[in-house]
Amino acid sequence: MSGAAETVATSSAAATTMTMTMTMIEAIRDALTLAMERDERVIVLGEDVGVLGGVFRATDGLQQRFGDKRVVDTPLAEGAIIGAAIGLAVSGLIPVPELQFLGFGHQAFHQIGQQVARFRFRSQGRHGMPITIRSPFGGGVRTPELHSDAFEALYAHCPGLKVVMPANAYDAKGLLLAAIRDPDPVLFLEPLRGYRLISGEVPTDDYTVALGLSNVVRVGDDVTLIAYSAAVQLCIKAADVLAEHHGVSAHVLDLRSIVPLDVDGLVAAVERTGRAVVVHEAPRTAGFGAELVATIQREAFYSLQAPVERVTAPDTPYPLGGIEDLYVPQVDDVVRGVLATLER
Amino acid sequence: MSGAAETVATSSAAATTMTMTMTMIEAIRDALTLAMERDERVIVLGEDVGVLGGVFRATDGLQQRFGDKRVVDTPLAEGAIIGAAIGLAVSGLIPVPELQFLGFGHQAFHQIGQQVARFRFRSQGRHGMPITIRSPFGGGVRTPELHSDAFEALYAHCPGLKVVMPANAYDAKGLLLAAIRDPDPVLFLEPLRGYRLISGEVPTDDYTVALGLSNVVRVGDDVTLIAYSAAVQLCIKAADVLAEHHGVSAHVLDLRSIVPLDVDGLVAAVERTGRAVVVHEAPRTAGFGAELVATIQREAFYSLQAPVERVTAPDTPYPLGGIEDLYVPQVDDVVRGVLATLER
Amino acid sequence: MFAQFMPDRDPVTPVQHLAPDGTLTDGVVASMSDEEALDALRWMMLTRIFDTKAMSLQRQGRFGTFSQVTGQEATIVGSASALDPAIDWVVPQYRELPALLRQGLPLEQFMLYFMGNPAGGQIPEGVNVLPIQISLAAQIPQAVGLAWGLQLQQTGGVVVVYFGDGASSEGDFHEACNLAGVLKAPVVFMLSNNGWAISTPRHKQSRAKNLAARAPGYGFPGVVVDGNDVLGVHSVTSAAVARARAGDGPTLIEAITYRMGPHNTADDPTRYVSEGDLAAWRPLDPIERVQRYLAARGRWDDTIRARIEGELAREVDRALAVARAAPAPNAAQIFEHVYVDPPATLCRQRGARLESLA
Amino acid sequence: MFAQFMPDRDPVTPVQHLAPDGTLTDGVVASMSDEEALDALRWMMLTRIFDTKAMSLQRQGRFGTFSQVTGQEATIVGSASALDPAIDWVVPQYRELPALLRQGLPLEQFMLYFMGNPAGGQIPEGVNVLPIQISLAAQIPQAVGLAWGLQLQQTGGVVVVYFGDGASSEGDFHEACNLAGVLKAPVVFMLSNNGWAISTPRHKQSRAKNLAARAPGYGFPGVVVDGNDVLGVHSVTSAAVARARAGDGPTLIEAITYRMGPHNTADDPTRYVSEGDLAAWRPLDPIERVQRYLAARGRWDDTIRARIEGELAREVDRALAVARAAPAPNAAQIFEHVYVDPPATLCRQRGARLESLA
Ligand SMILES: Cc1ncc(C[n+]2csc(CCOP(=O)(O)OP(=O)(O)O)c2C)c(N)n1
Ligand SMILES: Cc1ncc(C[n+]2csc(CCOP(=O)(O)OP(=O)(O)O)c2C)c(N)n1
Ligand SMILES: [Mg+2]
Ligand SMILES: [Mg+2]
Repeated sequence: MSGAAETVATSSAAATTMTMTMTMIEAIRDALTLAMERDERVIVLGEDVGVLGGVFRATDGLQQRFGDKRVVDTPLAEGAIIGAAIGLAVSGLIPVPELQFLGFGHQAFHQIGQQVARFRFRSQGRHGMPITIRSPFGGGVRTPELHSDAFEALYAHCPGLKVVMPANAYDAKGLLLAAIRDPDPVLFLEPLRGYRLISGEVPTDDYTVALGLSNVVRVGDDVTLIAYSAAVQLCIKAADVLAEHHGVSAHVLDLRSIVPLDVDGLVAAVERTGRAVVVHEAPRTAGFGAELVATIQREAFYSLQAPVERVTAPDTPYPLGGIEDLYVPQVDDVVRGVLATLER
Repeated sequence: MSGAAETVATSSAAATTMTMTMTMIEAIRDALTLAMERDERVIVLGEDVGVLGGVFRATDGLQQRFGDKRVVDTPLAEGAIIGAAIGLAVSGLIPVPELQFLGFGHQAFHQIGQQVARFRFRSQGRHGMPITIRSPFGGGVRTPELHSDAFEALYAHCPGLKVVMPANAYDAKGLLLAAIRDPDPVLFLEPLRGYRLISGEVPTDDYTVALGLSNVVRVGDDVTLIAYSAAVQLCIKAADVLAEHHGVSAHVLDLRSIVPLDVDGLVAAVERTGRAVVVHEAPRTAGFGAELVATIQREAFYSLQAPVERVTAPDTPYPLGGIEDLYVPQVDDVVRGVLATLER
Repeated sequence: MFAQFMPDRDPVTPVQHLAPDGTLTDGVVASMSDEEALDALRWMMLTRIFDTKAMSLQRQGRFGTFSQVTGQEATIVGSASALDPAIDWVVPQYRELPALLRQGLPLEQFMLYFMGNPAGGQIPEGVNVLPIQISLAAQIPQAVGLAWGLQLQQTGGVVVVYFGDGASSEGDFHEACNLAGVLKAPVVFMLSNNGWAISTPRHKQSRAKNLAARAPGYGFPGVVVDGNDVLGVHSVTSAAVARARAGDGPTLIEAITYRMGPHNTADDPTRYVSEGDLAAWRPLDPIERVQRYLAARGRWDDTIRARIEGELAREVDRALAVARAAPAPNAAQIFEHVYVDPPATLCRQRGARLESLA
Repeated sequence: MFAQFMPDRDPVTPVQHLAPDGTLTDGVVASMSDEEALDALRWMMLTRIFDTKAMSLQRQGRFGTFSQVTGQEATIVGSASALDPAIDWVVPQYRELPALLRQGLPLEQFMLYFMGNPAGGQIPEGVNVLPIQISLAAQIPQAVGLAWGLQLQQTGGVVVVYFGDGASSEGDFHEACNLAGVLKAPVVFMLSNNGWAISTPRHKQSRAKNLAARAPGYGFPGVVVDGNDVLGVHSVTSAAVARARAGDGPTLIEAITYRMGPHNTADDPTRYVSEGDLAAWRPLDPIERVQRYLAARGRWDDTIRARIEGELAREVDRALAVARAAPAPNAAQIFEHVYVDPPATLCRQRGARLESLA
């Protein structure tokens, strides 16, 4: 990944030497292990995170290692998991609750958007919320209904929260460590389709990737593709197709987090080409792509040579697996979006 | 209101004669009364909607008139109110549940966004959801914490739902009657600050205002102001100030509903002036303004002479009453936004 | 002790009509005729055959992630068979196949759904069921609303809503039970306590010795029944349905049963279920229990078994063939049944999408 | 009957130590010394004086919407006074002023908050309370998490969480109680059953005769106490706190009391509360009851009353003066305490906002 050098530059461990090939899930597990090892206050809680090690094995082995007081299987109640995390934080601990799937975060929405996100504000600084809520999200692997939704925009609209969305294994580890150590509450969204499919070289040491810095993962001149999480891979593949079959040179930006949003990086990436396509899995209307377009059109208005295009799912519920590939944007859709933008 | 003529043209009752001056709350009560009178299947449920007639008196007198089987005080549980409405709809009734404040819709978010909105889709047409969820929202009247939030964008991002947001008494009645009679689920958001402050001439007869048609409430040439709900009044006042003190002629568009969104009306309104300012009470990031800007920049790109400006609350939680006027956009803020746009 | 309301120290003894060896409990009159018991047995066996078939298809990649009923058939069939499908409703979680079939849902619909075809979600008119619910416990307040609606319209109908021990920890369970109590809604809360919520054992789910102990907190009765005893389940459900139909309100039934397979096809239970626990439950198999009972009454033998197994296997094959013959799903289905009256923006998205795929 | 768990036909008799006429129940040893009872009385009277004052200020537009404690003082003070503010925590709903004060929250903070000044939300370091909670029942799982954290860190602390009969219908109540039961968290669930949730009477809130009957469904005890009896409330809360501190887990206490005023300053209770109900509760006033008790013990008379009322009125005036002297809130406060490390976009918004107002 061409942005690796830049990535390391923004990270806390300048001279990391040992690396290992890790899948995203391994990188996440590694980050959790390090975070728990380095800070006794870190505690993991959620449905099936203990004995089973999580339905995706993100927390596999943690309970054996850190005990069942620090890695806790809770009853099946998302509101209570997040509500309890708030209280744990007040008591001085650093909770890392897991929502088994983001689709079930709705049951805890009142505790996340109104409580976690506002607690510091409501107590005027007394009760900080160093909580990191981890959750897999997104489609592509034919999960049952409600398991595949991409709801990041809903949380991005909750002031007080940060929303971090890594696209690769290196960032998954470094951003998760940064999130857990961040004094503010973070919703850390993991692309479930990438858990095992996406892998890369990851330092075995402890390092963080700063929240709020985007990453240029491909340098190009004709059009800028903007994405986060699994959609970044889609854009990279689309860039390959564009280069190979259409003679188009695409610049690809991985936002890494949508709150904080790296406006400067975004604007620079768009200004470089004058054309932009934003890609996400979520439905179009009021998706986070709208915020990106609105920001771009304001901050890079005079360099835009064509309207910014959005490549997204349509405004319909996530369908059953048999047609999800017709619903969630594919490489072809990104290519088509780019070509349309170049024609305007 | 200059759009009144156009409004009537889009409504179902062409030859309405009798009118009365009504506040928004009176218009809403009138619509509920008519809907219940005309269709026995309509049933109202919620916290304190019966004996008390609602904390804002929106349902005052309905229980006396239609009995406690059709106007029902429920236990205090928003998830159950909406969940039960789904079942009532399946049984063949037309539920009109009330959320006492939109801030407490979060407790029912899973039932609204994932269940009400998707039920028809999930049952592939078998179980329609002719539910209209009414709820007051928004600030300006120093309500306690969490009572004043404007969460429309969250619901606009839930495919399957319609989100209707009247700005005046006439529309409140006509849109509510249309919503209740619409076979799809509607979230009907009422600006609580307008309940008694906004009033106008309202036909006493039954009429509907079609969902999805915006309304030009002020014709102008220099800049287009786009808003919905209480912010429309703000824009009208700003237009007055702009005309009087700055020699600026502002065109004001009331969207009336954000889902369906009247893209044609929006584009026409923006193309007329080439400059646009979007106004809402909700925080900026991922607010519905972003969707409006994204739509405008795509559909009216070549007629835009300046970036579209957003006048919104900042990305912070709704504060206590003592500083809410510094938080929620005021007339001055809209005027400033317009002047900045004209300078670019 | 200082408290008027004390928790139980031990679980209560579940209602049981049929002992594991297939004998009737002393003094109990069978709640089903032999014909009815045979009918129930058929639904149970059909489900078991389907489970095995679907699991093997899933392993070949020809069927999606799904949850078997294996071991819990008596809970589902015993309760569902207390209903009149013409006026009563079943509101499922996701592990209640035979209840849906008995209400009239074609097996091929269920298959199509789990093959990932949206058309599988279609519920034929007149089949009184709600869609399978993936969002745990969300169906419970919906069932209460449905029962309330039936009550208001005086249809005489009753709703049975299913959910697991795990789902009973969700807030929706509480809100729904409480509302149903207030309304005296004609609903039966059927809690399938199968010992697990994925990997979370029942004792980590709640400290209550019995989950049915929650009913008095909503002002209605709670019953604990042996969930592997189809006659016992049928009996308590019939009583609860009668109560509901008579206008006396809801009942919470906790059926004690055991999940004999993985949580679903994506799960590996060897990580957390002990072979010992499975061994203890194997002799309690709900299907064999009815077979023993019917055998003792001269209504079951190897010939009958062979005939019925053959019939049921053919039924599963037939449904599978129908499901396979269904047209492949297509992009247009993404846009169907979302709205009756779709927003113009969505119509445009539909046009663009179909065009781009053409 | 077919069910092992049957609902109560009638409410249980609440624990009562002090009869309305101020006499101790036979055989009961007072749970507070006279000094402690006097101290409790002071908190109760302070609240009553504050309520009257704040209501009149609100009517003049000088105070925001708020909810009086009037009539419920014994429930709040009796329970809070079972705590050690140095290690124990109070998690309030919004109607528990004296509990917050006893924990150490300055009265002027509370006033500032209800005057709409964000600075009023500030909780001084060392004062063990969470912010007032407007989102009903949301505080209950938070309290459980807090108790869990105290337990994990072996602080010996206990959490008392307050909520109303209305809030007890929310899913959060259920999820929190169930989690607390599983964890044996050191938490006391204090349900102030004041007969109303705004206009919704208790009997429409739930069909359960007692809400404390829910506790066994979570595996812990439930107690019903006369909420207008400060000694009784103190006694059961002390027992529950001791249980929690000893590691024996949670208790649900239902205090039966009555809201003697409007729901809040925006409410008109004459639309739904009958004068007869109020008349029945007036002789049960919790403050007069302690005064009668202490008078009989020679610790209360008109001279003492006059002195204490004077002191308390001065305290309220003092706090009011401090609150009024606080700097007027300003736009910068919109951006403070949102993040420790705010996003750059927010910093820009702050800059633009402050500039535009300059
Ligand atoms: C609201 C919600 N949270 C989490 C999940 C993920 N999940 C699916 S099944 C399951 C366990 C359910 O256990 P139970 O209710 O006992 O039913 P069983 O599978 O045992 O029949 C979990 C946690 C979900 N589907 N919905
Ligand atoms: C989640 C939620 N739903 C609704 C409301 C609106 N509301 C405020 S107070 C109240 C009644 C609360 O009753 P109860 O819990 O009994 O407390 P009480 O006011 O009687 O002390 C309602 C419905 C709210 N604040 N939060
Ligand atoms: Mg289970
Ligand atoms: Mg109350």
